[in-house]
Amino acid sequence: MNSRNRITILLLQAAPYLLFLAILLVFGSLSDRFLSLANFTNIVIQAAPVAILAIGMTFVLLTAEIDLSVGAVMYLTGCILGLYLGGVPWPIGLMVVLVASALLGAVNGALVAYLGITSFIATLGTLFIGRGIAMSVSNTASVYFPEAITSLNRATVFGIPSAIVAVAVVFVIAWVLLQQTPFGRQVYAVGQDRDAATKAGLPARRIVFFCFVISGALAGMAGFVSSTQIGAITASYGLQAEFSAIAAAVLGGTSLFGGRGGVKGALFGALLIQTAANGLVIINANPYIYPLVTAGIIFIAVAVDGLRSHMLERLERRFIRPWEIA
Amino acid sequence: MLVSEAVSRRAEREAGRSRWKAAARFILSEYLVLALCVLYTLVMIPFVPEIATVEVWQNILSDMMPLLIVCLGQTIVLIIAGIDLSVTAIISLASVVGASIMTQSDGYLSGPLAAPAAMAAMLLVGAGIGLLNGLSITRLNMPAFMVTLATTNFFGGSAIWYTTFHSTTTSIYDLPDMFISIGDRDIAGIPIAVVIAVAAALIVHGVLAYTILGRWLYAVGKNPRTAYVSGVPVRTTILSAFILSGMLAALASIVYTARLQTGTPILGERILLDVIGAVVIGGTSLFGGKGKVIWTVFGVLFLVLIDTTLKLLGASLFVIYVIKGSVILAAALLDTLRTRYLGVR
Amino acid sequence: QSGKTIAVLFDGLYSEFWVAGMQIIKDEMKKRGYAVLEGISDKDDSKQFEQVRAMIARKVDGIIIVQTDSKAVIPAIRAANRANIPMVHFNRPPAESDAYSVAVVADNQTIAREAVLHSCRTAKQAGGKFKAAILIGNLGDPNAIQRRDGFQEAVSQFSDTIEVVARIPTEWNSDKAFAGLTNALQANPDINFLFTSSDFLIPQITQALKSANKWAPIGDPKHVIFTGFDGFPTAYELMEQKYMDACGVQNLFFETKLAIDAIIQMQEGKKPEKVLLDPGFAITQANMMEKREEMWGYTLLKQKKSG
Amino acid sequence: MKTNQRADQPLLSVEGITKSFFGVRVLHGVSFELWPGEALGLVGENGSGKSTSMNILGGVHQPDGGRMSLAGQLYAPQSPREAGRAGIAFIHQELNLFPNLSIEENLFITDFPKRGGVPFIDRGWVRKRARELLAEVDLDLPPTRLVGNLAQGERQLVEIAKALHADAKVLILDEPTTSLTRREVERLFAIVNRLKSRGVGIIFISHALEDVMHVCERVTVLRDGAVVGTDLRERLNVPAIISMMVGRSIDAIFPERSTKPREEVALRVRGLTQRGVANDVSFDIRAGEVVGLSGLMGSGRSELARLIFGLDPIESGTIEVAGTRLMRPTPKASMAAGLAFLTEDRRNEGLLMDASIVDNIGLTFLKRFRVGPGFVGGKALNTTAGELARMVHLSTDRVQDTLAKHLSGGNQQKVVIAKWLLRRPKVFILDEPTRGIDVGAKQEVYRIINRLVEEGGAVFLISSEIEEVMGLSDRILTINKGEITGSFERSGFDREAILAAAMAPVGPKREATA
Ligand SMILES: Nc1ncnc2c1ncn2[C@@H]1O[C@H](COP(=O)(O)OP(=O)(O)OP(=O)(O)O)[C@@H](O)[C@H]1O
Ligand SMILES: Nc1ncnc2c1ncn2[C@@H]1O[C@H](COP(=O)(O)OP(=O)(O)OP(=O)(O)O)[C@@H](O)[C@H]1O
Ligand SMILES: [Mg+2]
Ligand SMILES: [Mg+2]
Repeated sequence: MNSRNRITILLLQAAPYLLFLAILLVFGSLSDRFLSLANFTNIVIQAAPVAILAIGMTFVLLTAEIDLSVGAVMYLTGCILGLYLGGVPWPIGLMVVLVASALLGAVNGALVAYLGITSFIATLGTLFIGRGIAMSVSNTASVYFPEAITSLNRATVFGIPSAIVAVAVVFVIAWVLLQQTPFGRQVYAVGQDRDAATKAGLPARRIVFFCFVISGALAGMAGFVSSTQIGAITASYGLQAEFSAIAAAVLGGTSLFGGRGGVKGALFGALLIQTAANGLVIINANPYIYPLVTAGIIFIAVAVDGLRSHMLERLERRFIRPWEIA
Repeated sequence: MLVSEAVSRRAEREAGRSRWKAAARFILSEYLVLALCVLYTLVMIPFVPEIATVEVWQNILSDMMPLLIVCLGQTIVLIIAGIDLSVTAIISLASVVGASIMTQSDGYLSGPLAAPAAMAAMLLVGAGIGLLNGLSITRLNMPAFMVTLATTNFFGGSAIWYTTFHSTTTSIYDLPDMFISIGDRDIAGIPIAVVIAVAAALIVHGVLAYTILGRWLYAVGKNPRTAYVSGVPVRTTILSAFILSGMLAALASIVYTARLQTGTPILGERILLDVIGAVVIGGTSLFGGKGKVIWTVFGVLFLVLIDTTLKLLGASLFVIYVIKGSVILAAALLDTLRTRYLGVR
Repeated sequence: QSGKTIAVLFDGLYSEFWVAGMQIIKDEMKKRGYAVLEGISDKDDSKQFEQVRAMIARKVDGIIIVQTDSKAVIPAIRAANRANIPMVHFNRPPAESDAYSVAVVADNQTIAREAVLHSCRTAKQAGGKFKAAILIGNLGDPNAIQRRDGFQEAVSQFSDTIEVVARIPTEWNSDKAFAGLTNALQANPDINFLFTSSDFLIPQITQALKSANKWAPIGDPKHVIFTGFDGFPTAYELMEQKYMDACGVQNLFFETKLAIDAIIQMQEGKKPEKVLLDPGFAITQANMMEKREEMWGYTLLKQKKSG
Repeated sequence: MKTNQRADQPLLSVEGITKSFFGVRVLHGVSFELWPGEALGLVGENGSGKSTSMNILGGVHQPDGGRMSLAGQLYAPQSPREAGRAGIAFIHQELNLFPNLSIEENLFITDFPKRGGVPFIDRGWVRKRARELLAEVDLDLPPTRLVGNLAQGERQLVEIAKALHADAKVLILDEPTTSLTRREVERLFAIVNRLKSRGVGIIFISHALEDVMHVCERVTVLRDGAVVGTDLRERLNVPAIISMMVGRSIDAIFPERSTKPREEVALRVRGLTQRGVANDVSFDIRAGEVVGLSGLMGSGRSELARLIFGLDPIESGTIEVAGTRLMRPTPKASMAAGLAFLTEDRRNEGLLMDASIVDNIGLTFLKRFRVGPGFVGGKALNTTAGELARMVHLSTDRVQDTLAKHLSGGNQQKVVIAKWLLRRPKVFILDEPTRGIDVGAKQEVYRIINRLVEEGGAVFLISSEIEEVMGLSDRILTINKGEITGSFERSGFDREAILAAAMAPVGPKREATA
């Protein structure tokens, strides 16, 4: 591999980050408030719920399944938290939310992995049922969270805002789980080829099941973090959250067909989308162009990724005559 | 060869022994969703007796039509293992573009040509966005999900913005009668919308079942590598699928717009999950290579039927959500049980 | 009257306003011996049209409707006319047409203008320059547009005092509102004048202002002059605690009464005016005590407190 | 090896296993025994039920009837996982690796070693053990390489390494040598012998009967889903096995051709170069000629074929088919000019596994059945596909409703051949055309090749079986590292010379030695 090639590969690998940088520079040149530490902190805090959601979704996508019910899980567990756990200390509230959402994820997992229902349909069904139950317990009215929970938004750990701590913890655990444990590697195997994985002796069903449990639990976590931020939820809470989560995950390079991607990408995708939205507000852009600009940025990011992986594939192919490439 | 003869003879014998079973299988495989529709209707009669009236079935039929047209396009795209999230934006943008051309208050065109020209423009919008989707996927190596997510946000946003230049409110009204008649007139007793949808369904069925393009679509969906090595123009095939999907969405937009007599930029914003849901419930696979028009027809019927009964029930939103979710799950469960125990499909 | 049915078709239950409106209508109708059928269209005019047809097929005796689009509802009105079923629009008027229906409307633009004007005067009295932000609703929703325009009218009369530095689209989505306002406060830490197009965003506004360390009652130098709209219970609480300066109130009870009366009149063959106006009002720190009885949020709050 | 010194009970016994798919019975009571430390050869025609029997042993399918016992215990695995736990290791005919994972991850995917108590993978140990296993199968690759970047043969070696790690009681090898060249095959035999001496029982499935005779103490012959006989190697010979398999004897394996190559050139390749893949490759194939390409694993044979067919881009050089130059080769353009290409990767590039036989066959030439604008004449297609299926002796005639994935491996290969025959190619590039097919079928393929050539077609034959190349070709080219290193006329065919040419140094090494 000669040095020119190596530089090309490095550049290509860094392409998404370069694009990110370009976006920062454009917004930065339009508003001097944009490029500040405080604003970046803001971006990460705001991206936190979607990032957590996307990390959970990544597990499901890696097994070539999909989870449309995450928004409903957020809404339902949010209602439980706001309506029934107003008085308890927040760590207990969080535990209950996590357990409840993991159970909801387990329902999805059981429907998909053990009963063999296509995940799109299964989670579409649970989406409706989940939202329906949430509406009925809240009577479709707003659910307000007590000060104990909303004040968490302003809490910090060693000076780091709580939402960032939450994302960081979730990210590290998820990354270690996927990259450093047998379960994680088996998730990739199952996602690549379910039949082959079964033949190889992997408990494919159980693995898929647990991915849904993880997605459910992280949906609850995301809901908790966003509850601390927005203070109250209404009947539209979490609507279409599944699309934001899938978008962030896929933007970060995870394939809808399984076996490819990772949580780093999910985090990156969520941050990129949030950065664009943040930049537009900061430069006080015309509200009508918001969706146009964000969509444009997503499009460019995906296009760059597509071209990049195409070229990387070509450059990194093994050759029979390696000395000619060197 | 000995083996083949023996095997096929045995197969014949077994087939003969259980002809009734084969018949049951046949019905269950292709017409399960239809059977479920019948079953569901029967179950619902005590709760909403109106379901047994002609008027309600006319409503069901007319409600099905535009949704069916969009779903036809989605079926094609799912067959090639793609997905088209942009259909909703196409419906919205085509609606306001068409309306802005033909509206009698300050439209671009007037006179008898306004409506046909507007409809052509609407189809063009669909084809154009489909082309953009297709090119991005084939030339830029982008995943269909992301491409169409980006285009749906972009063109959905554009539709809202576009409207502000043509109307002081949020929609465009005063469409010519010729256009509106698509929504409320009949040809020989059959509503025009039904004629359009049935024609579209027949054409798409024809393409999928009897043409070279149809076979290419399935082949690309099953395995694009093999298709490419076998000389199939994979890129053109993918491109065609997205253009067709775009144009069918635009055609649906014509029907929706005519029915509401208004071009609105949020038309169709909410139907995405219904569209994909109906197609997948019908039996088309999200992983490509599998799908049929008739399945989609049944899937759409199933969803519209549920929706209609729930509307007639007039129950509160959460009851409706829970029932709808449960019915979808129950149908899916039946589907897998029969796959498991009868070994069909 | 018994044995009669009425359909209540809303386009969504996205805020307390609609939830309360739906509840008040249902309670009132039941009190008068009607059975109530519900339908929520989820901002899909096409679906709502289908709902209207389904209700016609069920032969209801009247339809109270909240459409999303003023023009797209006209075919539904025509269908109701053909079936001879009275139709009343609740809170959102349809566009002009030959079809007959009655609309109960609040004067959004005026109410918003009046409320914001009060806040503008407060600002002017306080002296100095003010940086304003507005949380705009869904750009496809006429009420959101009217409220924005009312705000615009008011502040433009005070252009020497007030400069609008942030227009935040929320799409009626609380996450977006929270993020948008936080970002705006980031870009313009000196924002000290705020209008929200709906009170349902109050929790997010509270959160964002607290984070920016700008949540302070009237009189505190950090106070942000805050104008609400709708007249939610939470809005009343904030008025009482002196965090909110003014709020545009739609008179929900009055609107409900107008709507139901209109339906009954139409059933009796009368033809009420096509538009019945709820003038609404702006509740301000100045007139709070005398006006609060008309504020639905206050009434609900009182009910909740009493049990 | 003390194979005659038997233990007192068989390691594995299989009694009267039956199995049907969709109402069609494919196994009619298969019975055999496997003793510790022996290798049992399992042979039979394509579709005779070898893989199905093994899939039942390996827990992939459950039998409809019959019983199995493993080391005296009743054995009825419900899943491959259970089978694996019971001590059965299985190398499937269709390789079962995950291209998105590295070699080492593939090796340990079912039982990653964990680091003392904590649930994390002990990467250091994994790396070390992976190196050992790869060394054992003589595969010199870094364990971190993605399996997706490996050649077929290399993948097969990874599978073998994986099975070695499993430390099983019974090792099932379902056609493990199809992508291996002689050297690796010898290596595999050494491994098998070592395992036997450790008391492992081995079931060895192959269509290379000489190999079976070489490593197996006993041979079981399957026909039509039933065992027709089991006997000791000493009492058998290859022709006897063949006649048991097919019910008749097969004589000359390479049928004679009645025609000689013609004058006109069917395929002319000049100066074909692609950096890193091929260097200045030039040769001609005349109409009516078979040219074989011989080389070691990874020598670039398949790569060369792909370049010619337009599957990979070329930097310079020209390709002419029957006198017309291919300007920008793509599969479509090449096919239009008269080329056909049977790829070695049947599963991913050769077949639509989820499509029917007809759909697979028709795919290459749908235009031929065009009726009206863009429509396909389904009837004509079905008829023609049926004829082709018979021509290649496919085991089933239900071509419309049998999916490719439900065919046995060899029959799948026949479908791929049939789909290219549909185009009546002028030049047919065959990459490992007889991989995984039985002797009878092989002879059938040879006949097909001959017929094609006799009708004026040209064949470019790539095969790892040197006998096959020598038996069929008019001329043999050797290749190493993407360069042609030798050319032999039929009269001068010599095994040793060809092998030597295939190993001739090229590239910088050659310059260094020169
Ligand atoms: N999953 C399946 N569904 C339906 N039929 C199957 C399935 N698996 C195998 N068969 C059928 O069972 C028969 C036996 O196939 P099997 O794969 O066992 O043959 P084989 O002896 O391994 O042949 P080969 O030498 O070609 O690999 C074939 O006729 C095949 O079509
Ligand atoms: N130095 C190498 N040694 C072994 N394999 C290599 C080497 N370089 C590349 N390869 C791999 O081998 C393949 C190229 O070998 P190719 O398949 O063309 O050779 P072949 O002689 O046809 O081998 P096979 O026996 O696998 O068909 C490529 O897929 C490549 O990944
Ligand atoms: Mg086999
Ligand atoms: Mg090869």
